[in-house]
Amino acid sequence: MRAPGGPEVAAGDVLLSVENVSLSFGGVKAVSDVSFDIRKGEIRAIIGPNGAGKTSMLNIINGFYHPQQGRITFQGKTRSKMRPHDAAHGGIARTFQNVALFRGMTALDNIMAGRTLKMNKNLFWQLLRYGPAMAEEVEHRHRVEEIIDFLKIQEIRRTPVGRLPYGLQKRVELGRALAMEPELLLLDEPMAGMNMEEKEDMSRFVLDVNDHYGTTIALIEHDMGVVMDLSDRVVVLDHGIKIADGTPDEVKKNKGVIDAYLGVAH
Amino acid sequence: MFYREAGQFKTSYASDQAVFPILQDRIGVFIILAIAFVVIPLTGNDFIINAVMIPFLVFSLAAIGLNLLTGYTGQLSLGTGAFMGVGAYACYKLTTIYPGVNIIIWVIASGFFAAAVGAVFGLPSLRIKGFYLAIATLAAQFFLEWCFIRIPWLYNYNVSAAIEVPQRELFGIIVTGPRASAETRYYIVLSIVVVMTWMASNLMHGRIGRMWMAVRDMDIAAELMGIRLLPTKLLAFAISSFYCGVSGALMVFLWYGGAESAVFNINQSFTILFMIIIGGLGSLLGSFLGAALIYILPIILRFVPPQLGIPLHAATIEHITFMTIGALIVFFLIAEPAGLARLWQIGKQKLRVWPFPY
Amino acid sequence: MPLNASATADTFPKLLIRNALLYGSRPSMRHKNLGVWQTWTWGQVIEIVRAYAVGLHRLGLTRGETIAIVGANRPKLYWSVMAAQMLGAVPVPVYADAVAEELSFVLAHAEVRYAAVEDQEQIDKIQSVMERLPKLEQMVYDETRGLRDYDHARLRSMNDIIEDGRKALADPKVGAWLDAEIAAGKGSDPSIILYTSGTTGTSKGVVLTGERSIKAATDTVVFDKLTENDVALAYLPLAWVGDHYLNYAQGLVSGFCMACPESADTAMSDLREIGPSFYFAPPRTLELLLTRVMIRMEDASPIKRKAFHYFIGVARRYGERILNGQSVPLTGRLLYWLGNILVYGPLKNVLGFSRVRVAYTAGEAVGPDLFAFYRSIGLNLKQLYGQTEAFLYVTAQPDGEIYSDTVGPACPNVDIRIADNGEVLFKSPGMFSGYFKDDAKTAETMTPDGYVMTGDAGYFDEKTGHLKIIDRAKDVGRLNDGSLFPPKYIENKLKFYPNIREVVALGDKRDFVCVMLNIDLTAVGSWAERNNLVYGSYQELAGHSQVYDMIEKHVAEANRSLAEDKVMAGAQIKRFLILHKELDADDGELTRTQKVRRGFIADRYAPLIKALYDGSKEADISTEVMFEDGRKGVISARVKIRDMTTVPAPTVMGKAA
Amino acid sequence: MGILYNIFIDPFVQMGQAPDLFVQTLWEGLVGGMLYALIALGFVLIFKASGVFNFAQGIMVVFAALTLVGLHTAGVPAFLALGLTIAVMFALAWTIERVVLRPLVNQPDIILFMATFGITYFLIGFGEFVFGGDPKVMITEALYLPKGSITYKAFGGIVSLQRLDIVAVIVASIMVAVLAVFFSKTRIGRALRAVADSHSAALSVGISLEQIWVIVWFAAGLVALVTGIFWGARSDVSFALEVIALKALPVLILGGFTSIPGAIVGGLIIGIGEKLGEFYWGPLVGSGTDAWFAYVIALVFLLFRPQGLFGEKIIERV
Repeated sequence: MRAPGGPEVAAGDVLLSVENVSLSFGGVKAVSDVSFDIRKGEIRAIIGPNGAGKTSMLNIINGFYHPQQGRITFQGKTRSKMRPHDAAHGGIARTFQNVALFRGMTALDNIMAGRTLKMNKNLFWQLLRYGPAMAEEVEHRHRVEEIIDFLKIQEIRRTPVGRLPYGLQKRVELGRALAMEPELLLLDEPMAGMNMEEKEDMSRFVLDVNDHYGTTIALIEHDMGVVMDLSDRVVVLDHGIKIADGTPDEVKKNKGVIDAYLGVAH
Repeated sequence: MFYREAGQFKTSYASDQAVFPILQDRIGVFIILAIAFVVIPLTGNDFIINAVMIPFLVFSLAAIGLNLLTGYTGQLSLGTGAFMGVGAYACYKLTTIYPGVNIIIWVIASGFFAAAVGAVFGLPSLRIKGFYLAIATLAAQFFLEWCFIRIPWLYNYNVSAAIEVPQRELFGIIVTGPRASAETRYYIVLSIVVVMTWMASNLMHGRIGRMWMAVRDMDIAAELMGIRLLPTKLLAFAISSFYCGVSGALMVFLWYGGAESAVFNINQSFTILFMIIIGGLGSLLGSFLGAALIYILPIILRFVPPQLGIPLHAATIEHITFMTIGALIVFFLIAEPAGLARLWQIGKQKLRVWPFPY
Repeated sequence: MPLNASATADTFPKLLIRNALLYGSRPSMRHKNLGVWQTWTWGQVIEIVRAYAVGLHRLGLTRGETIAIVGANRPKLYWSVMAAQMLGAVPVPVYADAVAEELSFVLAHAEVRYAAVEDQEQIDKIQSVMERLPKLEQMVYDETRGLRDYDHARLRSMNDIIEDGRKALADPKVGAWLDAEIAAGKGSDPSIILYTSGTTGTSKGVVLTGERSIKAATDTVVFDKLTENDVALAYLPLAWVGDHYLNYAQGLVSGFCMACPESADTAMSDLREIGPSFYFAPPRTLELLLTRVMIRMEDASPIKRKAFHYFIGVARRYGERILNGQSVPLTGRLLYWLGNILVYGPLKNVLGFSRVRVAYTAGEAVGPDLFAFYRSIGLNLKQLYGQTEAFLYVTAQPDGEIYSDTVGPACPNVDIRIADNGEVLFKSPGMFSGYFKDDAKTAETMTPDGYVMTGDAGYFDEKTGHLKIIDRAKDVGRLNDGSLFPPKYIENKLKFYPNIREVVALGDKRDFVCVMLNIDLTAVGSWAERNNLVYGSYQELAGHSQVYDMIEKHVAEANRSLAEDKVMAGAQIKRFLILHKELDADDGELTRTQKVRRGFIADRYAPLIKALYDGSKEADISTEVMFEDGRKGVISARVKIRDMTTVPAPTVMGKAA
Repeated sequence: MGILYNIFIDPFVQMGQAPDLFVQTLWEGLVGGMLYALIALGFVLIFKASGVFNFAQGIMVVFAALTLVGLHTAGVPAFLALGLTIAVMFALAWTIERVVLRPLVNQPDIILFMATFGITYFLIGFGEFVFGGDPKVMITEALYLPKGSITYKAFGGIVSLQRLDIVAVIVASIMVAVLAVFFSKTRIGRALRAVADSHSAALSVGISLEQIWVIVWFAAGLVALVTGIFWGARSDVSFALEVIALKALPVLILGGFTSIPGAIVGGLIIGIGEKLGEFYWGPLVGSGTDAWFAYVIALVFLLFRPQGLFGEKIIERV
């Protein structure tokens, strides 16, 4: 399960921290001077109204956006910016707000693709698809099947993901992220656009992932009920600024949060 | 209808991950190979072998090459003709410099030259995609074509500015040059195409194939999963060009017997591209089907109307071919963007669930 | 000859040893798990089961004790059964979908100290009723998922138990001890307790012994020529006698391979993949399948659809006769051959029936059309009759003697007697040894001379010599003239018509038989559309005279078929009416399992029943109904009544045979 | 050292020594560039309004010219032929919208791009099928286009300008101006701009998407016709022009896909650059460099500024 090279981080210790991070696009501030941390083993929620900079925050964490200021410390290593490849190698996996599956591939191949970093047999063996390459393929298929079993998507194994209903696509995407055996799993609105039953299923899976694999999870979610039930700690952003950070109960009572977020619409 | 899958179950991942997991498919492939290796050489006349089968196989190989890049990795290239040319000229230079070495080795080796050139021209793919990249590959096309004309060293300073394939023997059998028999050349081309198709299929069913398709389908997600985009795309360019290069070498050495630079012009690039659009992007089978349709269509146009008593000018046939291919491209993009391969798949699926419609 | 060997093996563990010797490298069990069919040979199974048994013993399980088995069809649960039996303990399988209530009843009644369960879901269920199960000490589970944070003081994983046993077996003394334990097992010891599902009263624990079970299974294995080359899909509930008999007992006796599906959802595609050679499905499953076939065919292109129906027609004409080995004209054979290539073969392939050699259905009456359909496309579908107390088999149809309305002659070595009240009694090699902890009930069910009372009424058909089951014995009544009145038999006859949805037959202690029925709104509705019949509601359609005409034809046909049978001729329908509303569980007219509640209906529709018997041509009725939104309302209607002419019982009996 | 001198010093020395030749080359490049710019303009028109990268634009140039010449050869008076050709270009726009674009609406850009390959091939086949494949001569006289050249004595030598080229430059400039006005001042023009931003915005202006597509393709057809006339007058009218027409693609990369000024500037840079390059540097590598010069320039551009000179930087989102 452990990413190669990363120092051992014990449960409860800080796994990742962002300090004074700012990001802007052509003068528009997406994130300003935000600091918070994620502890190993917890489920951490990032909430906030639309345009609060939540997705930008995830993008900074896994290196898709490079902040102009601030530092990111992951597994004890401090960087001014993450690079996608380092993030992936270090064990950060994610899912996307608008499902970003490989639409032309089957559910199985999508999840297998999640194993790419763990596979290393060279071109020669790949061309022959024999010996070590096949052994590697089989070994990883086994791991992937465990995930398929875990997420209960046996029936759709061979279905091209483009043909799946939305809820199942989200599940396959979670599977693809799990296939990376992440230390830190970023979930960008895992329950967006789902009905009540699907949300319950997904919540169950999120908790199970946390429980079964011990994966640290950071998630963005709109549904306050879900957030309060699932997460151990919540950080609240508004217009790119952190306005609260604490347990769900603390956050719920925070006046700034009530004004900025809970008071509006929800 | 012919598929009887009840009772065909898999007890290991190795058999479940097989390229042809269904028994009937394996039988089908075996029959096709038997026809290609036994029936056609025994029954086919010189015309069938020389003017139909060899070109078909050569084009199929080039189409596979382009399909690896465009269909599987999503990088549109208009430089296929030039990459084929690199293979052809490389093979020519190699065999004239080292005439003693087995020509088959040089055909394969020429692929490496094409791969290297392809990788260089694939560099812009780091920053650009879609039609921007297509235009960048045009640079490869025109620059390389210019090289074929302006660097006389490449064609050994022949006055004709063309390459003439010398005679080469393999185990005492003449395999290239005007005296090589059609059957011999056919067997060589067929064997190379079969082996390289098998390898391409292996590649597509494994880690590299999944990486390529991931880049094609959603490059951002692929990148965030730790797939490095540049090496992945460059590998696709290199391997694709390798296939195109070998195909170009085969084209000149085992089909044409000689060629000038115009063979590898922009139209050749388009022809191959059309083969994979009509055959099916992202399908090896489609590469063959597309090559068959695009190459054989003009042959049919040339031979069928006179049979029906409609005499057509050679020029007119060419014009009609152009129109038909253009119309077919539009038709397939509208009706079945995944091409003939998808039609085949639909047909196969129908047979598998027969008598049910789905 | 392997079957001789089973004569000496009088317990399942001994059979397992025999199989490991005879078929050591042949597959014993497959399980679609993690995407592929994991396979274990008999040799591997016995190694695992031995280790498991030792492990269980080290946990404290000993001879004579009971152990609950809770979950879906999975190899580890079957091995739990085997391992328990090896120790002389008695497995008590429980339905996986049993609610906590039923579960606690069975577990408490069976006094289990141990439970082998599938997963977290079952553990949760058991733990929710833990206070009612003071005896339960330990649970062993198959699937680890979600159990990380559970208190593991009373939970062990099966893998750990097996591993533990394996380590212990490294000591040869332990192996010898286990061999002695197996040898000590007697055929007359209880081998399993199967709880009846409890449709009639509370569930009872049917105790079966190894020797009898094996004898019965040996008989049917010979009867259907099952061998170690056969394959069966184990998808029926583990706790049902059907699964325990057809798959477990027959599998151990014949050495065939049991394949467990990946999940209940994928059973259909797993069936297709594994392509079993022995297959069982209840009529409801077969009907569902046929409906699905027909619906899917409706979406096919017109040419294909026409060809399909044409060839199904050909099959209906010739298929059964070909299957039964009767003479068929050459054109018929050719057409059937063509149809087999174009339709039947592919159809069976898609359904997963291609390799089925023997298929059974049982449990309830099967419609003749339904039955004929499967047989006509070449599926050797047969009927059997049995019950838990008999260890399933009482009768079964032999190849070549298949009728949709009989359940076949008595199985080998089974003795059947019809009691004076029409109840079927039997004595069989596999019959149970008694109800667990309930000698009174056992005595109630047995005749003094050792026959088991089935509770079903039936008679032997004169033409075929096969048993016909007509109804539950307690439901069978008599008309005033003394003729037999089996309400369900009559109702089923009518319900086989797709146009008729529900039927209530009346006649007990009356002069003649009347029926009240519901038309099937979908079937009759589409018929009405085709015939340009305008209707606004069920009530309107039900009252339409053309609909009455159509139903009258069905009733007349049913009467003709009743008249063919001397025993039933008196129960022909004299009058019928179509109810103005659909019988509905929400209104209390049906049970939640869609069974008619006679008493309630008799009260509710008393005016109609009165009219049926006083000769009125129509009657008024108003009933209270519950609408979907929960409001209550009243529907009133004037319902027409039709008279029927009855057919005299035929004098020449042999004609139809 | 000799090589470096030949590359970095000698060409400039030559320029200084013979400024008349330099100016002459510059002018040739300017005219060529103007024509590249016109083809690119056709691309931009269509791309702006429909997001379709019309690979067939170059072929439309040839097709328009071929139709004009073909009709005239068949005996139609020149200006009637011109009118008919305009009608043909309209019919073409309408047909393409009907047969190709409408069924492919909402498909990925790359699919539409490839569909224009199909159009390209069809038009080549169709044009040659109807008018024959042999090269033809543009009917310059019948259209009253001037002939001959004006020669100036300047820069210590002689600079000679073709009258036709002067007219071409003037007409091209007028056309660009008209299009610019059309886009910024007219209702349809604004609608066309709106459609580039969002399709629903265009609908709110009251013009259907289909109409807009027909209009832009027709406009691109007109641009193609004008280009075809002048280019045809400079060389033959045949599908060999196709390769030249492809040069508009690098022009677009320089100028950006959506910018009219970009197309003009890009065209001029490419036109002048390839002429100067061929004249002063070409001999070093064996001449014929104008075959690839434009593409290599574009390639370099793609690596460092993929959005072109006037394009906007794209921020990727997930």
